[in-house]
Amino acid sequence: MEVTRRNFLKAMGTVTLGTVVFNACRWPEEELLVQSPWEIPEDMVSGVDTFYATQCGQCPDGAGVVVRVVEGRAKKIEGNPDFPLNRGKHSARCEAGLQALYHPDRIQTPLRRSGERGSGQFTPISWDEAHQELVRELRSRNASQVVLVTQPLPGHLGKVVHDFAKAYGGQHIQFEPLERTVLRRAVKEVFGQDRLPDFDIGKAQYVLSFGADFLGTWVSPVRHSIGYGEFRQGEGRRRGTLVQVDSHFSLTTANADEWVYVRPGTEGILALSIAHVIVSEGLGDRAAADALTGGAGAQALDAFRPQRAEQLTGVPAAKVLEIARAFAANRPSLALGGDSPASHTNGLFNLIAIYSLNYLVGSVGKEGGVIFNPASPLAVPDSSSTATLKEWQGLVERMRRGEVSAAVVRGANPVHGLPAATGFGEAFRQVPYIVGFATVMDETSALADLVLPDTTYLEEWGSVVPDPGPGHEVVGFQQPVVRPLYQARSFGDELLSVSQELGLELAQGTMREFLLEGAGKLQGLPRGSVRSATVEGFWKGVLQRGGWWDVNAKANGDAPRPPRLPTQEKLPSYTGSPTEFPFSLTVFRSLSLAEGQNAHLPWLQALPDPLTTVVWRTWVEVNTRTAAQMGLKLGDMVEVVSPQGRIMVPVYPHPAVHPDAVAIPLGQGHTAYGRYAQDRGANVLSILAPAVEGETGALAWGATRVRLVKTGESIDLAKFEGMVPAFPVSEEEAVIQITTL
Amino acid sequence: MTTERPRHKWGMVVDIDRCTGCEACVVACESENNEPISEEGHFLQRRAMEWIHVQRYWEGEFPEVKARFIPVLCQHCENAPCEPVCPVYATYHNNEGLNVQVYNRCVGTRYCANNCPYQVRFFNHWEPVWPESLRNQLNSDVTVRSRGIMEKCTFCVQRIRRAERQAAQDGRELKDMEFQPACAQACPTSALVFGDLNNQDSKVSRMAKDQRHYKLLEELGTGPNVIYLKKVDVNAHA
Amino acid sequence: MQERVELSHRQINQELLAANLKGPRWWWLLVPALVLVVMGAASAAGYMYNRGLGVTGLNRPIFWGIFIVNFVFWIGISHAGVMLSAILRLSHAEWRRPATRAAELLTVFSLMTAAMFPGIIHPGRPWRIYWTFPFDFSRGIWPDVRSALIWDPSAIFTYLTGSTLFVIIALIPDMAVLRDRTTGVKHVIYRFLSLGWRGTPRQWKLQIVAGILLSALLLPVFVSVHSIVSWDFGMAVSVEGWHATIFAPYFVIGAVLSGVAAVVTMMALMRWAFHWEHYIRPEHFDALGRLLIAIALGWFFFFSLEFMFGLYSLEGPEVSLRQMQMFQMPWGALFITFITTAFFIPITLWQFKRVRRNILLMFLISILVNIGMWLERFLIVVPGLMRKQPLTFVWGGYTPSPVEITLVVASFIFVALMVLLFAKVFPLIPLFDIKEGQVLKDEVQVGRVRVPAVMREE
Amino acid sequence: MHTPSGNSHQGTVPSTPQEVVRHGLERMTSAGPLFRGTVIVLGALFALGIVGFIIRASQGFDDRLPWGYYAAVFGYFLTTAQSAPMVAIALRAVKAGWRRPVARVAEMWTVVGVLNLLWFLPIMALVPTIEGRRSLWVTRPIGAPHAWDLLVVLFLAVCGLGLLYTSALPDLAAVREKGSGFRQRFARTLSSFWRGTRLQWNVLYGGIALLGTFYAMLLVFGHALLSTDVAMSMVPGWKDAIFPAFHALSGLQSAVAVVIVTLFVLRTWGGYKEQIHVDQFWGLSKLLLAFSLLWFYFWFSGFITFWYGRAPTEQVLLRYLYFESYRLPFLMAFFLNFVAPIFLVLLWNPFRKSILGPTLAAAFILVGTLFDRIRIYVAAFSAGDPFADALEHVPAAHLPGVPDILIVVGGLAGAVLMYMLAVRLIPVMAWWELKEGLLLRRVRPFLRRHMTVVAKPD
Ligand SMILES: Nc1nc2c(c(=O)[nH]1)N[C@H]1C(S)=C(S)[C@@H](COP(=O)(O)OP(=O)(O)OC[C@H]3O[C@@H](n4cnc5c(=O)[nH]c(N)nc54)[C@H](O)[C@@H]3O)O[C@H]1N2
Ligand SMILES: Nc1nc2c(c(=O)[nH]1)N[C@H]1C(S)=C(S)[C@@H](COP(=O)(O)OP(=O)(O)OC[C@H]3O[C@@H](n4cnc5c(=O)[nH]c(N)nc54)[C@H](O)[C@@H]3O)O[C@H]1N2
Ligand code: SF4
Ligand code: SF4
Ligand code: SF4
Ligand code: SF4
Ligand code: SF4
Repeated sequence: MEVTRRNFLKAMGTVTLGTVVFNACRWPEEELLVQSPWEIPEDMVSGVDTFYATQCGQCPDGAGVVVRVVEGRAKKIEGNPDFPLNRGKHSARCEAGLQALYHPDRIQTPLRRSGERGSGQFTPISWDEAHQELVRELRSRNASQVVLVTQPLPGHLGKVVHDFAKAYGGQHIQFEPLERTVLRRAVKEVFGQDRLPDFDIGKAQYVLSFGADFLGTWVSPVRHSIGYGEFRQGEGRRRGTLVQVDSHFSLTTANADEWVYVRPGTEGILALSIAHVIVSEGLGDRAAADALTGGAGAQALDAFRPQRAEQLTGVPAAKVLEIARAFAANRPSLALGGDSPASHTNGLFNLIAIYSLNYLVGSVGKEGGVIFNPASPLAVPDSSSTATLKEWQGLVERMRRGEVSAAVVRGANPVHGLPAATGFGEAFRQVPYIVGFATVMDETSALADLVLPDTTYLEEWGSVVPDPGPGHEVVGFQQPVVRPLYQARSFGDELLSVSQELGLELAQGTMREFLLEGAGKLQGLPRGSVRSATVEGFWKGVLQRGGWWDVNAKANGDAPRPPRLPTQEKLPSYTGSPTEFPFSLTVFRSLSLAEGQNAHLPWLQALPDPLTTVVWRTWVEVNTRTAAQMGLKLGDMVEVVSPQGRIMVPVYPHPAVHPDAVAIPLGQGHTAYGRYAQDRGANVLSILAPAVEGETGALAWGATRVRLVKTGESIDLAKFEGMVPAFPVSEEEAVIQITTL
Repeated sequence: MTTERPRHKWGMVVDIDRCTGCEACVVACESENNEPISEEGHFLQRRAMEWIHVQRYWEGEFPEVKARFIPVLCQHCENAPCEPVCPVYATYHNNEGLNVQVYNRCVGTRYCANNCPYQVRFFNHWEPVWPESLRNQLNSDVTVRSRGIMEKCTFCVQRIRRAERQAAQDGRELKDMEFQPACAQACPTSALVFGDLNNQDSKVSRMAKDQRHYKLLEELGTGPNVIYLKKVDVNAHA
Repeated sequence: MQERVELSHRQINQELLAANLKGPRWWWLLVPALVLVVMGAASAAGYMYNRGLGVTGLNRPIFWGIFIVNFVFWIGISHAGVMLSAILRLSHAEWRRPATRAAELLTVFSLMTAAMFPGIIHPGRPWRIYWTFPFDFSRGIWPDVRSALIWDPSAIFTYLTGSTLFVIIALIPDMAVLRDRTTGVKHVIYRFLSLGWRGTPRQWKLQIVAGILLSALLLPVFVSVHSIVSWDFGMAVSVEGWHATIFAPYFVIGAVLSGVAAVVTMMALMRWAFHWEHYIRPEHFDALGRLLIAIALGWFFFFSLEFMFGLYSLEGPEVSLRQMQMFQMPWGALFITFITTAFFIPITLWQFKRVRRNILLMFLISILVNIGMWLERFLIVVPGLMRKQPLTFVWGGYTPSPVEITLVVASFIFVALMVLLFAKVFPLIPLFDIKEGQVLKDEVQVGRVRVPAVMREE
Repeated sequence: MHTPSGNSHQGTVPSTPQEVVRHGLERMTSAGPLFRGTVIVLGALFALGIVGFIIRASQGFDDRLPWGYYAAVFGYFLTTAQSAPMVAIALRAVKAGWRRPVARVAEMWTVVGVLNLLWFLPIMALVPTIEGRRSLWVTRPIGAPHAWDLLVVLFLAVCGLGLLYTSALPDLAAVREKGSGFRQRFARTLSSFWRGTRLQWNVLYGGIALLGTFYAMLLVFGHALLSTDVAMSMVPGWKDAIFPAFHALSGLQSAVAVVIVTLFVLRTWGGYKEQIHVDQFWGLSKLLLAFSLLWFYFWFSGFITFWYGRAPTEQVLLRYLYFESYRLPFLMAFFLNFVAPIFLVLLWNPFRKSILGPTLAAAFILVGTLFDRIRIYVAAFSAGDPFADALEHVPAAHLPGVPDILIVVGGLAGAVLMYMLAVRLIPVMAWWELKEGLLLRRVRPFLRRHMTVVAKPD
């Protein structure tokens, strides 16, 4: 008894100690080091840093950035204070470029498909082999059956690709999920300009924005935000007024002084009604009014009398009068539009009406108004127009008919980004030979037969002619800030090298040499921000400053002639009947993930949506009351059903969504694209109707109606906000203090 | 080897009338300061880290609904409630107005976080992990914290030191706006402005005197060195 | 009426030393079982050290959870010892005699347990906790004496040292008894522990004086310990639910309530486990019951003040905190459970003498009280943090994780285990105190009744 | 065992029940010149107080400020005279043997309740309505706080008299039997039904216990209510949950002090040398020590929380109440309520065990408490706009004018006068308790000594 008892205790002790020790044996090594408890690490000197100026490549807008590099590693991306477009500022997306560079799922070597298409099985091969294969395949194919699919490419790379396609004989097609085609057409029709204009928000006194989320995701948010800061509290000016006419509560809506809720797709009618008031009350520029109405005056706009507009748009006539008068009185005033009004089948009608308003208040080509951009001083693409949905549908047809024998894809992801209803995915799989240049395997490159490791923008040479520019000539220079990782090779270099082997008439040498040549042309002008007697000096100069610009080189030519305003309204049409599909579907870009291009970056996945604070997920915004009526709580999974399909998403009861609409952000629902993007959320594009804008053939992404089907399931929706919807507890203890000053 | 430093009093002005809620500041800070990647699970566990973050407050109901944004970061309180409760001086006030966090000293009691009225202290519940390749990006000027440690906005003290060293090397005084912390540097609307509140001519001092100025939870007497400028709402019934 | 049994010293020795000298069979079954549980908890702790506090349910802003709740709870229990021993000793409460050692032991073991929570379980880096001690000049850094977390260990260790001494001093005469009744190794051990006790008048006098002195010295410490623990919360200007001036006495009296209830629990268990019906009698429960009525009423007074003055401020966050505490699930349910089990049920039942003298009922009620008092701490610590300040954007919630629950549950097992181990080596009821009571008891004839009396120089 | 030696009871105490009554009656009836002189002086002072009141009243009730000292006297009565019966209630509850000569002395002070009821009436006009300011009454029941506070003051007075009457019944019956003159008529009117049957005695015991409990609860509640409604809530931003408890505790401290001083007076000039002994002072001085320590503890708990919190409103409050405006009364109170009694007297056993020592300490405390009430109530009445959210700046102190001094002195004189007159009508010793005590005490041989044995009937 004695012995057993003692042994028993001993055994117990050993086991207890054992479990603790065993459990703790994976103790991180650093913990056992003796750390200095009094020296503050920030007081110690570490590495020496170098700063390289280059271009932001995270989105098509083009901002100048400076990258901090320590011991060959890029550490931080910051706005280039010299660069005229963004003047040292940048966006969250821009910052995350580092993670694109160091993404753990970067494609490291050329890969050849070894399993079924789409199976994800690839075998690494050498660059030599890959290169030979590419040349061989291109040489052997009928050039007219080859398509080159890229994202919008400005500057020298755009030129290379463009020239390549031309010389080779293939089709080059640029892809952007929520296209700007309608905007470009409207600018062309209203202002007669090929390039997008710059909006001088900083100097405007009154900004009337129709749907454009210009502070969040529309066109050039960083530039707009810089202007917005001035607009609000710039020194030596009166605080501006921002009125947002919108059917969706975007980041910009949230910041507006007033939100005017408008029935989706009727923004143009409202704009014309405002024009009616201005013209009929004689508040605006008489000449412009005459030109716009063909001399008929308010008569021509009779269809848009405020009372009538009220019926069509849902905006009270009194409000129309109020806005019109304020818009006319508080000059310089500025009208701009995009997103929602452009997303309907009558998009062009809407935008033409909206932008025409600027003529009435004399804001065309003036400070505080719409400022035009000159053409690029270099013969490189300066406006990244993309293919319309119609054109894509044409391409799908050709693929279906077997008329496309090879596709080279770079940086574009139409398999994820085109509405599933176009059938692009299916058709694309039938293309006999696909080459994908990619940094991280996305849905499109995953279907490729040959995958080539592309460089990120931080590892390659290039240039950007920003579109829109800041109102004068700018060429941004892009240089590698670190050596290409793994075996990555720049698309431009590879294309040039292929073209040389194919014997095409194209620039010789590398991208760097091609760029140097461009620099030579600029040096020869000689004007602008960098001047040097030698090309070398000039080259050094532009690399140091991140580009070249000439603030005096503005858009020239006569003031554009106002268009004739429509006299009859054009209403949007929807896919899906209102009875069967009671909600109109608002699709909007995610502030951080955009249309999905940034979904692979963990910082951006983790960046809370500014209004819902949801992270890492897709959600559907349902009006709080509607949700309550339907018995839906935060995180309840619903099926969002459109005539084109269904997706499962959690509900976010949202106080600012219209009770008859639901809103879903873009960006997620990837089936590939690295560990951070894959298999999370849903892709709302997969239920979008392939509706097109009537005049331009562009995707009308606002033209779908849906219904919600409860599933009974519920998830914990990751968001940054706490456990109760944030509200001020009392007026005295408000966190955000308000003044009417 | 501690050198006598000029008596700065670092502070920041946050103009919430300028701030749009774009969150450029958030990622800038994460990038500059080696904050661990906040995975989905971290959010679900309510342990996500954003030294500076944008809070959104709703007001009213549809259609009279408003959403207002306010960036919140450590207020670098002159009279910081987080400081005296730390048993090991891991968080203390330095003579330049910074609430300094000495990671190596922290034993992880989390008392300071309880006592920070602004909820801007973040605890490393887990060991932060980065995939090997993403570690390349880590800022070599900033410690990588391990689990069990409290962390928070430092006013980018590494940038202050870097600028001070540069100025010392050049044999001159620090200039106003010579450098900005990462968040202010990024902020597109210039809603954030950083500088020396002791220097009467500095931009931040001038802005702090704006009649819209207020301090967060001023009634607690924490004496923040972050000064907010009120949101302007011409339609508000005041 | 006090019912007493005439007991010879021999009988007292026999009955009270049975556990030490023979040991009941169940001891050998129970102790290993408890050891297993504690071992399990140790693994859970090991797992937690390995992974970090992520394995708990703690989050921002609920940085403190049930570890701290449990810490406060055990500190509270520890108040039983000094409360009973010292106060009753100083006030000559006769019925204290069989309860004192149990109470003191509860103090020592619950203090040890309590100290483990902030010491080695709750911190993010427990392996650095020694930095809270002023141990090294060369480090150049001293602990910050402004922090209540420095006051805490100082007070707790003082209290632990004092109460351990208290136990030891009261043990000496009993050790001598054991020394005289054992042989071999045990004899050697007991001889060592009895510190040469011979029972001379001088030794007795010294022993008594030491007891009194320690009682008097420990009283302020006892008040200070829980006051300081309360200041861990009360000083926090940032947590509205915590920043209340009343916290110190409110915590102290709450501690006394839960501590005395725990003594009831323990005495009932002792009576049943060791068949000490002669020593632990209904009259003791009766007396404890009356004491508890007074304590509970006092506690309720402070509770009401605390609660009312939370609302008194009319501050938004404070009011919404109370609203949540009372009307929002699960807090509302916890709140009702807490206030009924900690106060309304016991205070009602204790009014009845039949209840007070029913050991099973008293046992059950005492457990109810401590369920309530545990919840009380929970409802102070957690909801306060959930609703901190007007920054509603950050308001959060908290659910304890399995690891936390395991460690908290194990703390109860651990205390039980320690008491059982102690019971194997030392008598759980002070022999000398019982014998003294036997000697001093008396009766007075008043008319036709005999009234029990105690001999006392007055 | 270790209590003071000296078998003081033997011989000196009237040793038979008859003796007790005879001696008591004699003391009741014989009023010397000292007594008469004192009554006249007090009467004159009281009349002056009424003059002071009239001066104040002629200025009206619109401005609260001039009434601060008047309110302070109200608070002082509540804290001293009306709290004094607690000593009787508590000592009876714990069946302390030495209480017997003390209980009536203590509960006799309830007669001042009537004066305080009258005193309170003008104050009702001074308390602002609660809408839009902090108040204990979160939602408004009818007439709060005016109605409720008045009710409490009324009930306290009535209940106090009830308690006094109940406990005095057997003694009044004795006066009825043995006394003469108006005294006898008075006693007969009040006690004609008392026959001393078993049932009557049982009802009496129950009644005393019940009324005592009720009085105690009412008193604590009243302290909380009145101190909040009439003091704390009138100072903007003052949110101090412990303050009502501190007020009540301060009442207990002063209660003991009042009783000690009264005992001293009765013993020295009232001819109760035989009944009142060092035992009573010794017992009460222990309580005084405890309460004085608690006084500091409660004060400190509130103070440190504000001090550490460093919120501006709390800082201004501290400056107002402690450091600037009312620094002098506060320092006086701090010194007289805590420092002086503890460090000059009570810590030293020889002092504590004497008659003079506790009396001195008690006198300190009585004066200190007056200063403390002034600090609290005058500060409350001079804090400006109670509807403000917080004290923005430190208001100036309000210094007493001649009418204020008259009111304070007159009020105190009036209270003492009432007591002195009551003593003429109702025995100031509880004869029946003294007699009972004689029955339960025995002296027994123990070892080589004699010890007192006190029986405690259940
Ligand atoms: N105290 C001390 N002094 C020494 C030595 C020693 O051991 N101790 N060693 C000596 C020896 S052997 C040597 S070789 C020298 C080395 O001395 P240096 O040549 O001064 O070398 P580093 O300081 O390593 O780095 C030079 C700079 O280059 C930057 N840099 C890094 N990558 C790039 C890049 O791609 N492009 C450009 N343009 N810049 C880049 C770095 O940021 C850094 O600022 O030091 C000598 N001096
Ligand atoms: N992490 C890091 N690595 C680096 C560099 C860096 O900056 N950072 N710099 C790189 C560069 S630029 C260089 S040049 C190399 C230098 O690399 P190493 O050549 O390894 O230089 P040291 O570290 O100085 O080591 C020289 C050794 O020679 C010994 N030694 C000194 N004097 C004498 C002598 O008179 N006779 C003999 N026989 N031995 C002697 C020293 O004790 C030492 O052990 O390091 C390279 N590696
Ligand atoms: S908006 Fe686009 S180009 Fe501009 S800074 Fe952000 S990511 Fe870069
Ligand atoms: S904001 Fe919080 S963390 Fe920063 S100094 Fe103040 S109390 Fe400390
Ligand atoms: S968590 Fe760290 S910094 Fe905070 S109080 Fe504890 S030891 Fe100090
Ligand atoms: S000052 Fe620096 S550390 Fe603080 S929030 Fe801004 S970027 Fe982050
Ligand atoms: S970057 Fe500037 S504008 Fe954007 S959220 Fe931060 S503070 Fe606001």
